[in-house]
Amino acid sequence: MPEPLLARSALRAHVAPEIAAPAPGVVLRERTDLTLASVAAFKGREAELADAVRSAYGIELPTTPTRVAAGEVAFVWAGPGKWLATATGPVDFSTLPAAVADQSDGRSVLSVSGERARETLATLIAIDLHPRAFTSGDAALTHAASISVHLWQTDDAPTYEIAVFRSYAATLWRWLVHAGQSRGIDAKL
Amino acid sequence: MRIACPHCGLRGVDEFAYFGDASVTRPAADAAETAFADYVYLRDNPAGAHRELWSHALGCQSWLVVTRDTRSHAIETVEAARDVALARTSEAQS
Amino acid sequence: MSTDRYSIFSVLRESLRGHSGWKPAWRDAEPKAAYDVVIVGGGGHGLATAHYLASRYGIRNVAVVEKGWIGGGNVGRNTTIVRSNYLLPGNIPFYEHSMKLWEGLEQDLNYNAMVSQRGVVNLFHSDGQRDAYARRGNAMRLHGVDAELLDVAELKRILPMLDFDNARFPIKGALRQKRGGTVRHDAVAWGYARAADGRGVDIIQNCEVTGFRIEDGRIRGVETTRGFIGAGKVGLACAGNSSRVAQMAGLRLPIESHVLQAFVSEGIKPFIDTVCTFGAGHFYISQSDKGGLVFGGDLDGYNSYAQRGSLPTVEDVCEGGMALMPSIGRVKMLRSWGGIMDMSMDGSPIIDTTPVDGLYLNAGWCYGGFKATPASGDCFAHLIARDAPHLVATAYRLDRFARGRTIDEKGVGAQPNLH
Amino acid sequence: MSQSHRLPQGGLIDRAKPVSFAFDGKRLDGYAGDTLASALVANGVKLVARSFKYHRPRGILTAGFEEPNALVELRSGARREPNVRATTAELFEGLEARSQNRWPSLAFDLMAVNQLASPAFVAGFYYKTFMWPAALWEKLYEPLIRRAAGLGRAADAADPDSYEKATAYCDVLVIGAGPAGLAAALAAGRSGARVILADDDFLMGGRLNAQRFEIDGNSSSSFASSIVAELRSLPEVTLLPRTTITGVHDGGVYGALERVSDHLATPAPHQPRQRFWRIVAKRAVLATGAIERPIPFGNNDLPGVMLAGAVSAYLNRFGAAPGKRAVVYANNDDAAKTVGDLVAAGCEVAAVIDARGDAPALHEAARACGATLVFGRTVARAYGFQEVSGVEVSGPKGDSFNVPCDLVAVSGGWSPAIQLTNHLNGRPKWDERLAAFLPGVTPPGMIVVGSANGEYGLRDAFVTGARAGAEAADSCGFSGPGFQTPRLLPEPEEAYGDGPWRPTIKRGKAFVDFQNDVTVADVELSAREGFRSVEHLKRYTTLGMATDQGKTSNVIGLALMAEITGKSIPDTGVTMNRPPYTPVAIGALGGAHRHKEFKPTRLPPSHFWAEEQGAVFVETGQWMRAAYFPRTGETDWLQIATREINTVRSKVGVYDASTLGKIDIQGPDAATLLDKVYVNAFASLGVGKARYGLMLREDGMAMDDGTTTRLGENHYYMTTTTANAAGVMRHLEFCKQWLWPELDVHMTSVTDQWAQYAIAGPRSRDVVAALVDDGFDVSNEALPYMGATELTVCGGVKARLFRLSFSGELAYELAVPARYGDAMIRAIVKAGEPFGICPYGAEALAIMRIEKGHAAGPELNGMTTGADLGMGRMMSKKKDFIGRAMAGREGLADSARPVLVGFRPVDRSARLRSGAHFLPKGAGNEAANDEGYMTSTAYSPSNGHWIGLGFLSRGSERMGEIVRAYDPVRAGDIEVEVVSPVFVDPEGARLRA
Repeated sequence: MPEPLLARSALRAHVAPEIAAPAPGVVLRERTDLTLASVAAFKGREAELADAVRSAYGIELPTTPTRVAAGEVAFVWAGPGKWLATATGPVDFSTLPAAVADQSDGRSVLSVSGERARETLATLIAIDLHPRAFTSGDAALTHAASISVHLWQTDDAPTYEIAVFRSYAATLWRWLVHAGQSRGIDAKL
Repeated sequence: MRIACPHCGLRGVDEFAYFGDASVTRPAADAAETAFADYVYLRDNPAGAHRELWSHALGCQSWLVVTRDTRSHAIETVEAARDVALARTSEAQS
Repeated sequence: MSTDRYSIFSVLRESLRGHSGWKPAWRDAEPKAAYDVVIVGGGGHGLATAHYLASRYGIRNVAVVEKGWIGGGNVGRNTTIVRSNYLLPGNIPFYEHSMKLWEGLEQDLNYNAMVSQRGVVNLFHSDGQRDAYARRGNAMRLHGVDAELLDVAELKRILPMLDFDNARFPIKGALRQKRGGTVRHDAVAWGYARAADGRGVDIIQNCEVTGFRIEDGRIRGVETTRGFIGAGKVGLACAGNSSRVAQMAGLRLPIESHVLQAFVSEGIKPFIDTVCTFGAGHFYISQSDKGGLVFGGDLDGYNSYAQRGSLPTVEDVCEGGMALMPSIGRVKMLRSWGGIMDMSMDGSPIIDTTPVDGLYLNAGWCYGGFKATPASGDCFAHLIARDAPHLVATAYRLDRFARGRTIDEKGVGAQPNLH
Repeated sequence: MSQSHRLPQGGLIDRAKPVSFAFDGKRLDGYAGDTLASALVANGVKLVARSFKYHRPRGILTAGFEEPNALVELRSGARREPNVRATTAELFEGLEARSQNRWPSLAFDLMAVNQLASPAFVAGFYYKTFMWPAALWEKLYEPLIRRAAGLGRAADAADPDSYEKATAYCDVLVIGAGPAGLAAALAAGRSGARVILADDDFLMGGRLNAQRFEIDGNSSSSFASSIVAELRSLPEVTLLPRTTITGVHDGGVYGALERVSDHLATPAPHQPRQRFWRIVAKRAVLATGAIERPIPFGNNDLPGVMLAGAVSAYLNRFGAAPGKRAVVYANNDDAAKTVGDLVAAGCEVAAVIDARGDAPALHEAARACGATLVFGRTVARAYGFQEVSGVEVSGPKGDSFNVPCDLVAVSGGWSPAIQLTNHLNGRPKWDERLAAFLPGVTPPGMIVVGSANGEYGLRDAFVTGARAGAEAADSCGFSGPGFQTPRLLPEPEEAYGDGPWRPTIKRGKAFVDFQNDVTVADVELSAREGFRSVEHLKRYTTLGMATDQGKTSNVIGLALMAEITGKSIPDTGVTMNRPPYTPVAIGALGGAHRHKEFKPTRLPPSHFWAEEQGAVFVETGQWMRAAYFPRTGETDWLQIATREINTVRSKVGVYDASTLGKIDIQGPDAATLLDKVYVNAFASLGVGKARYGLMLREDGMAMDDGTTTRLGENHYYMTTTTANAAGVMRHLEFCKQWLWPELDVHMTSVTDQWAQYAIAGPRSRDVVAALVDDGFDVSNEALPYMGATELTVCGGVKARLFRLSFSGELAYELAVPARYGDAMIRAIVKAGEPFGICPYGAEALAIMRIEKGHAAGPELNGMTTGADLGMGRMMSKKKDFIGRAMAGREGLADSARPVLVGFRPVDRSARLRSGAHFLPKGAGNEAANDEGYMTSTAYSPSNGHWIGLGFLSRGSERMGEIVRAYDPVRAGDIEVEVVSPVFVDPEGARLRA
């Protein structure tokens, strides 16, 4: 019988350098505790899905680019009729009446926070993150330089979480570290 | 140029991939070969209002029908391609 | 007394009398009532067509009508590269014909267009790309065109400023055509205009075509902002405006008009002595005789008649430039411009008759029109004069799309912004 | 003497902070707050450059970014920057500047012999000569021209500094921080709107710093600094000094270059040298001011000839006197300020020459300082060796007299800086009264104010700026108290001038475009030769094409041409401007991602493990893939790949196939969609089965291929090639959203979700069996070739197991969630040890697929049809699919098309090369005999010789025929035999074992 398989992040220090900053302007971390799933409503069954999500998680499915959270579960809008379901810890979304695909391994999620987080992200992400334009609970599908990202804001620190295709995670980490270096980045795996 | 994705809002043109003329329609399966050739190759290519297909490739993956002036790049409307296509289908059926 | 012939002697003679004897390079002609042939479009191709009609095919009663000033379109808005390093049999003979005409152009025109055969180098970064360039180079050699594969050592000698050591896409070699190079673009338009004018061709500026007079399926002339001009034959050489002009004659073309930007830096001392293309980074570069680095990249990618490009493309091109030769970081971009490219659906041009008798079409040049100028003019003149395609342009038929005889060098299909 | 021309007091420099610098190796001193130019002025340095063509001595003409003459090389080595305008370069300790385009030295430039030949070197002379003999062009003439051309030199090595790009949003972008811009920014800023104020100078205030106005009883510069201080206190206002708006782009996007560190010797740690901004603004206020024009006269390029406004700026802002005895030559009253400034600074004003007949304000100023007043006359020429020592003034009757001086302050009127209004093709309009172009159609959302709009008065600047700022904010939904125009002393109104454009007496060259050495005579020649439209004029003479882009010269050139041809200026043409407004470093536009970070690097799940194994990697698009895994003592890649293949074919190997595109397809119409995109049928595929599929483009050419597995009734799992993963996904969405919107189906990319390993070889089943959890049967019966199942491995990890083979051996693809990918590959290798497993890389895989005749990238090159690939019979006749109709066209159905076949060398020891063309045996090396080309070649360990795949005309009918593989670019020409493209196990017994 082979040994059990260990789960591992897509990041290692030699491709995703760690940097300590005493009074960091921006903090970069990986969220490794998330369960993720793509959820898409079938034709004519949108209400059924909304009901199921409401009854299972107490969440009203968002129809605009926002993230609605309740407890450990959140649904992030991911395009018309599509969501990224997230949960802290293991949650089985596959029972929802929808097209569901596990993405827990398909995406790495990076968390960027701190008072200079906006400024750092502005060097990579071209959408307006000013609090008048984008605030806690908002979400966007966009890109960081040429890398597709799905990002949402979780608090007013501000904290942003950025979901990126796993194979790109190391590059995005490096680019964030590079951009954050003049702004006092603290990056730890 | 910035395109107002009906789902995501105004975004820079670098988030979108261009496909071309949205006024041509794929012929029915039984159409003549020449009808397909016209569909694939012939274009009005106007200087002025142009209905065209874009994909919000670095965004929500929606295909869009953008009406844009090719002289000024001013965008008049942006519609979800699926909505336009569904309207086209129901029109054809009615 | 005025001076007609250009030479070092005439320049010296004129310098002794304050250059007072030079004549206009071409007459600013008034339209006559009718011509044997009217060429629509006073760009490089239209002027070259007029020149060859008069010089090679004996038709001198020719007018070139231009809506603005001659040479104001793509012939004056390109990166001046000439080459015949094509892959497909439909293209190679044509572009090689063009190359040969470039090689004798100055003597033919008595005008120094600074044809500079400094070589064109296409870099490759993988075994697959090397093999694709080998296929191309071999195809060229089969057509009698020069081509060679260079290894890294040879490249380092020619292009020492490339990033050989620290590149994302390591440079593994290149295909070179030594006879390729650059030509001073504006001079091409002026040289052809002067030579055509000298043979009696009327060059009519500020004369926009507003319609065609077609009777019984035959062309009778063109309506213009300066009145009707009768014509036995009419040739369209309108580049980015081909679709608009052809539409006046009821034709719908396999063409989209797209903007292609190009850039020039401030003048610097000699830096790069060849033309270099970096496909992996969507970037190409050469240096002009005035010292400016002339460079460009991909199309902006959407239909446009605006003669201006978008910022992301500018950034992409410069990013590619920095990836290729990081020592240009502190050299400054001076000017940008956008040309309207008549992008055909297979990336190759059309030189053909049309369903209207006496109306001929020269279009679909994509971003390759400049290098084609002499051959395009010669082949179009041949077609108009003889009603038969020139031997090197037999593949450029309008019906090739319907027949499945497309000439798709890049293999991207009916997607003009990818050619 | 140090700083011989520094005034004893005054200016906005910091006299407490001396700064030392070097020009052409000579050590000089200045102060913090100086530009290089002002420090040179303060040191009495007048000769700073040589001109482009004639190598004439040149000095400093302006005090700003429009400078055509005073270009220098800054810094050295890898940081060497050519063509830096001394007038905008901030002085820093240790600055090194060198003059350009001279040899051996600036004062003694041998290239100035060009002036002797200058009668021949007129505009366009090179078009008329150097034609004979043709061969000498590249060898002799052109190298000479090239060496002479260009001013500075590029750096020696890769730029060591970094650059950054950033995006910013605002309600109101104010461009220019002179009086109009400050008023606009404050009016908008006080409303609470998000405001960005950008100015190219390091000190905001524009002419408030360069001139001496009294505002609210204080100096204008202190008024400016008080406004800047208030702006800085407003939370939604961002000040960007040292920032030039370089371009206006569609959609309210403005490019901007911020010179973050150029005022330092080297950037601070982690700071970029420059930052390129994309500013997205709802509204913009253009307050870029106006640019003063010279007046053409003989030798008007002599050092010591300076624009009047620049003279004022050096005196007032920098406390430096450009001369001690000045002549002021003007056609407008604005120059009266310069007269006053000169007098206030203690300089002598030798003469005030007014080209007009009657101009009270200027006359008043002259009278006040006791200068000689001359009006209705013009300066015919300046004279002096390497710097001006006097001017010759001529009258209408040809009479003339000389005035000795060491400074000529010239004002030929003003050109509003409207360049940015042209960037979206808005044509400017000519204003006769102001003799200037004014904004015509402006870019959407832009308002032009102050001098940039021809409103030259200071009060007008404040009033129009404040109004525009308030309006712009208001249109974004913000209102505030606005900005009240302060108390100002009155000033002259006639701040514009017209001509004279043509000097009356032609002695000495009269320059229009200083940097490109374009003279009045060149414009006349251009007219004579028919180059009369502004576009022809520019291109023929190069007027306005230099690094200053004609900011001081374009209008003069146009006015001259109009006068020569007897046309109006609007009929002669309009000078249009395109981005960038001022030259921008290519490095800044390129941004942060350079060298290895030029593009993202995608790492597959086994990457770190492969690194530990010492794998050699190869770039495949953005992916890094292991090419092969060397073992101790192995050096040659072919030896390694051969060993890997032999292991696979005899035992078992493992390969990371995760880079293939993977798409999860669900929904009631999943099968329908697949039937539309693939040439073959998928609706009929059984659950738990996989099938190879070929996709065409609508034009009938092959687009992509891969295997698709039916996981459930309404659930498929598609794989695509690595290269086309994103393209196929977009294509499927296109079909779903646009072509067949009625379909109920969803696609999701799961490429990165699954680590997918190919386990191939006769012992692969043993390895797989050792990994799957108890209760799962992987026998041939339970999981036959092209079967698929979901199971768990290694104690409960969910997995998908496919019985697929690219290598041609008995093989599986095992997919586990990517987080287990690293552990999985280790577990596979461990489980395979007893069976002799080895990892294999992309090279071995590529060879094995050639041995099996599988088409890949080189065959799916976008120019081949299904039939060309030997898959004609796969194309369903029973259904419509994308590409079906066009694939039937005559050209695609032509039986003479080259089709995919195999090749082997007649001499079995010979090497094959991809890219060779096929010629019939005995036929000549001519295009007419070209019958196809080799696409893929490899040394086949299984066959013991080289093999190849390629497309050969009617190839499938020519088995056994000998043709030539002609490869002149690599000196290759060998005979090959046409064979089946399947070189290993043609019956497929092994993969079904």
